[in-house]
Amino acid sequence: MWAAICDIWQGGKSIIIGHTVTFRNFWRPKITDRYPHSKPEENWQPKPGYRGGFAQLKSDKEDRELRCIACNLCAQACPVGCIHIEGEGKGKERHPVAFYIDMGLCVFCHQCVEACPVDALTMTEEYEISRTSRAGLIRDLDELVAAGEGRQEVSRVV
Amino acid sequence: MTDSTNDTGLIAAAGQDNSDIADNLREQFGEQIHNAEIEDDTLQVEVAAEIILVVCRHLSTEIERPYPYLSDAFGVDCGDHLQVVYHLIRSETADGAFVRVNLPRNEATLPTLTALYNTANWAEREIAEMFGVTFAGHPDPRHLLLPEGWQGYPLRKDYQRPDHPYLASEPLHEDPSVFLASGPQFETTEE
Amino acid sequence: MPDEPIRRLARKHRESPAGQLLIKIVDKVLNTGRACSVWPLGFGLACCAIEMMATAASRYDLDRFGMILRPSPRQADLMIVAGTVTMKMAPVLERLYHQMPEPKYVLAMGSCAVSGGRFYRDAYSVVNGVDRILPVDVYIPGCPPRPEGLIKGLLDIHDIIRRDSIADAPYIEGQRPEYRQYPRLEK
Amino acid sequence: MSETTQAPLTTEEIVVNLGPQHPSTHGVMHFVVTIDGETIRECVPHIGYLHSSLEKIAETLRYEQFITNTDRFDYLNGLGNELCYVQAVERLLGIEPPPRTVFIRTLMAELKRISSHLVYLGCYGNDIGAMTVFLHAFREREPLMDMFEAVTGGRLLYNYLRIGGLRNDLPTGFTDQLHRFLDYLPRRLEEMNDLLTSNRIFIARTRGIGILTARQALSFGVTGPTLRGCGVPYDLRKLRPYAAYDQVEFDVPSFPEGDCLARHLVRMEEMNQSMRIIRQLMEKMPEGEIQADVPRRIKPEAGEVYERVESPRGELGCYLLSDGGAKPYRMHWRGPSFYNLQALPVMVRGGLLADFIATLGSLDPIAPDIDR
Amino acid sequence: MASTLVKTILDVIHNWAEGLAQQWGIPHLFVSIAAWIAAFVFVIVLVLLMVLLAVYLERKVSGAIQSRLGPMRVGPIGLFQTPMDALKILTKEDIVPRDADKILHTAGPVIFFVTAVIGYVVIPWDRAAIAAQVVDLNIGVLFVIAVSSIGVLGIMAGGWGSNNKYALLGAMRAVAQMVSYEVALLLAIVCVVMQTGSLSLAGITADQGGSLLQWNLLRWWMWPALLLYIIASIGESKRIPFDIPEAESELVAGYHTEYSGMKFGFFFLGEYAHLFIIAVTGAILFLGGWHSPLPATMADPIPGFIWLMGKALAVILIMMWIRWTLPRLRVDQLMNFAWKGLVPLGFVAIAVTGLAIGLGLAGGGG
Repeated sequence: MWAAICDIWQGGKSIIIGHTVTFRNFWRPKITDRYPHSKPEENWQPKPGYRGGFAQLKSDKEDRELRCIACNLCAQACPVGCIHIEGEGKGKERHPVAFYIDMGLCVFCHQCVEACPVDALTMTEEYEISRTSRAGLIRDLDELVAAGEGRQEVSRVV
Repeated sequence: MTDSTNDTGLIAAAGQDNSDIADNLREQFGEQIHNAEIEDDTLQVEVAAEIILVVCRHLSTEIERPYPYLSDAFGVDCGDHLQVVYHLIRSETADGAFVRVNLPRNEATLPTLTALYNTANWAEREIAEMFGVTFAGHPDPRHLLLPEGWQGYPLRKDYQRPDHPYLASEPLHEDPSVFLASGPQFETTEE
Repeated sequence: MPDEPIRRLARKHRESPAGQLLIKIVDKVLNTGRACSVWPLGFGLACCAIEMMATAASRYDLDRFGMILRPSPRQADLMIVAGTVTMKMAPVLERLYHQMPEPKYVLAMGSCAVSGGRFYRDAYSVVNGVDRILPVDVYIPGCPPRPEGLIKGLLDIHDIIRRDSIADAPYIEGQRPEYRQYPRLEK
Repeated sequence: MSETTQAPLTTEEIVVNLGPQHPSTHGVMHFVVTIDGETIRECVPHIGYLHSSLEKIAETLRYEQFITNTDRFDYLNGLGNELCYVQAVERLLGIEPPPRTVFIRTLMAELKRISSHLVYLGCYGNDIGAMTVFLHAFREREPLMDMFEAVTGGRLLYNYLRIGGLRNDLPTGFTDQLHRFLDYLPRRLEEMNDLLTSNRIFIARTRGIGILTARQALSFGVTGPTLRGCGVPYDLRKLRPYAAYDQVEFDVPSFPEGDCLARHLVRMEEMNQSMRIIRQLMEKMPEGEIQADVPRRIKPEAGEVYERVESPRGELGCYLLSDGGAKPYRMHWRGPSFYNLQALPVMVRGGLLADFIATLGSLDPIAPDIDR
Repeated sequence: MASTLVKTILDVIHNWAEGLAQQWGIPHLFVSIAAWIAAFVFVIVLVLLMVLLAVYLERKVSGAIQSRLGPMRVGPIGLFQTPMDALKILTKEDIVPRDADKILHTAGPVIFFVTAVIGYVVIPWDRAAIAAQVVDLNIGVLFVIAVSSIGVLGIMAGGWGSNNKYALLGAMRAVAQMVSYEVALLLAIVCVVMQTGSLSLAGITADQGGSLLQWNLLRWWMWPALLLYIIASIGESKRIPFDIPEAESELVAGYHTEYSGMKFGFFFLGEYAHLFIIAVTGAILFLGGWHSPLPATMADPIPGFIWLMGKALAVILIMMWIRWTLPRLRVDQLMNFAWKGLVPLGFVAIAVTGLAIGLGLAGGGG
């Protein structure tokens, strides 16, 4: 009998303690990031080094040419084979004529960026990469170059 | 409550060594033990398929410091033959013993260890469907991971993936000349 | 469909100016209602399921958009295929899709659902893209996508819904135009 | 409704399929449960709905390329899986990683353990019916996610460890962030205990439910918190220390009851122990290089290695067989959930349908870890 | 004032209809029936609005407890979220599974929703003098409980008719649970009836008039009954910790697993209508009905039905607080708790009330 009363007392106490916890939380400030709404606040900007979309960087010299030398190392490093390169020219003249990254296949592992010998390919903090068609996920050279405008550095954690 | 048991286990492990187990095994089973040695306090035994049940029972119950539990079992396709590896452990010290059996590719049959270890049930079903090893006397010899009616043994080296519409690598782009994801650039990597 | 009489009427009068105005108004009301309360069927399969749960949790809060994850396909409007679809899972996925009431939408979340991703080339048991089984409306690449990326994809779904019109009748006469018919998995 | 009812009517057992798509199956598993009223007579698990042939894929990728895939086995323990795989490759190659690398790896693995247990806590709350716990656990997990993102550039899957090193060093400001988190988490865990663990209803739902004896657990190959909940202090971090675990002090919590509550308490206590380990690691963290000398082409000599680490779910094993090439000849992964789940039919037999969910949740299975 | 406004509108309609009837020679009976129907429709609309508000509040309160925002996008702070949900649900495809029992499958949600709403006809929204009650039954409180307990037939019909095992299990659980918790609920009501001496809801309200101290809430001998009522009403409305009929992690969505579109909407709205009527009844039984808590000497600018709804919302808020705090009980624990915990507590409550009446503290039947 006494045990039963103790049990009821303990049970009731634990339930009331639980209610105080939820009551406290009721008045705490909300932690929700209001993603598409408070966009200027940049609350949800990923940290530097975030592995998002891709970009091709241009040389920081006067001529502003692409750094990429179409050496295919990134395509070889890729564990899923989502990079396709067609290059032209020999030696120092070599440059890509076609460069496709299939974002739908990519696993965002950063191995291609690390493989690049001339720091031409980088990942960006872009994360709004959804499309309504499968073909729309394939990035070509123009899009990659456009994404790289104004960037000099390869993505890396600082 | 926890540290004391731990300590006793560790002291016991330090105080004894396993070198006699290999010798005993060789003595007891003779020719049918192909190989028995100790590498970094881990016992490595290679036995004939016929005596696998006897050896495992011996190792898990009859020796002085037994390996009573089966931790893991998996298959390996060694090219000309298949190998099934059993990983036995002691729960006090987490010492392991590997027991290996070599099997011919075409008629791979092993007695099941489910009578000895509960662990063997799923592990053997997985090996059976992945390598085509038949476990004689297994209580539940259905497919485990693959759908019913699957053809072929996927983890064998000569396995060809089926020609199925869900798997076909069709060109991803509208214009197939632009992008072929299953390109050959990958195979040429090492050369 | 409960709105079938309205649809028939709308298709009949889609030429007249008064009819057009009416269709516009009805579309606006209906599409707002539908877009504002998209209830997803959380089809969490692998890693992406955790990010989907994180998106539904406090920091990103799908409920802001009126989305509640429903456990039963009968009450869902949107199927979020979050993760790897295997050959063994494919018939289940197809069945669940057919259990959902019209109008319904499919969102492929993560590389595995978009294209097979990690398992595109060498895997023998993974469906290379859920669009081989279902008509996918929005693809979200990423492995897994950030919760913000998922929310962006969901907002794309809202846009698709808002472009629907009752005069188009896209889901009455057979399937949607972009539906690609793939052979069913043989038993 | 209860099993003691002796009805003169003829009753019929019904077969209920839980899964593959079911709100509580922790990924995709399928259980064919035969119930009599609400009492479970038999439970047959069907797995393989996430069998993604990763072991086959490993044979087609170079050693360094496969690191990113190890995350996908048990996605809640990405860094722990990488640690296991990378240690296996390093043992094949005979490489010793620099001490700072070892410390950072251990630190990240322990952070991942906390994160994994938080997901467990949330999902278990959801299984038991306490939705708020689910959201609170995910709320506490978000600062962790931010830290992982700052260090590795990804929220859930990382590809952070490299053979003989790391992708990058810890970023600036990480230490402050970590200390803030370590100050804040114990209070919130205390709150979570108030809300869930000490709740009378929760205890009624979990005490004496899904009992597994130590002998049964061992014979089924059960490891991790599930085994420690049966009173066996089996923890590879203590028994066979790897990485930097031999340089820190910690306890291995274990409870002898073997029921759902014991497993829950083990996980709650493990989070505290992980925080203790992390504090010590931060104190002793050496300076220096993070990358050992590694040949450019990773081609281990022919040989094999079986590496074991303690994941949040149990003993994780990675078997690598090399034939001297740049790709593994054979890779086998011992997923702890695979063997833990095998014990489920024994644990749930004779219980109620609701107990099934509670028991399954307390095993904390992860589907890709089972199916690989 | 809103209540007088309501009365004026109803009166105007009534007079106009009567005039018309006299002109056309329609019997007076039809006019009265028409007036009842008009009043009923008015109440239904009001109730539906309150139900939508309750759904919205549920999402906001759960959001606040879980450190998130809840609906934000539709209307100011998401106020129009639930009407949008209703709109969408009503235009969704209505699927009847092939092997389902078509009649029962349709009957289930209809019975459930109608019984949830019918109970509202006996609720005294405001003082009887201004006719804000559709009918004043002298067994009103019994009527409310009796009618809302018919709702379980709808659940059973739906669960059985769906031809789905989850739905069947959920329906079986729901029946067992509702039957058990109704007993406890009635025992709590018996205490109030003993105190008041009237089964009419208007009578129970009248008994608590005068001042705040007359409320049953502040009569200590009613406290066991109050505790019993709170617990049993949560059980009756199938909410956490007693939500086993639709336990998400066990039975997917319980008895409405196979329902889509409008029928699911009926179940969904019916559930909240049930919740709301139990809250309103609770407010009448223990919180003084439409009476204002302000002293009688003060002028009261707020009409009675607002007070009643406010009190009902307060009860609902407490039930939400409980819902988002506790885990779920198991089915056998739930039944044990009902029969071994609540029913004895009910007898204690009756004994305490009887003792108080015997001592002359309570009204003892006026």
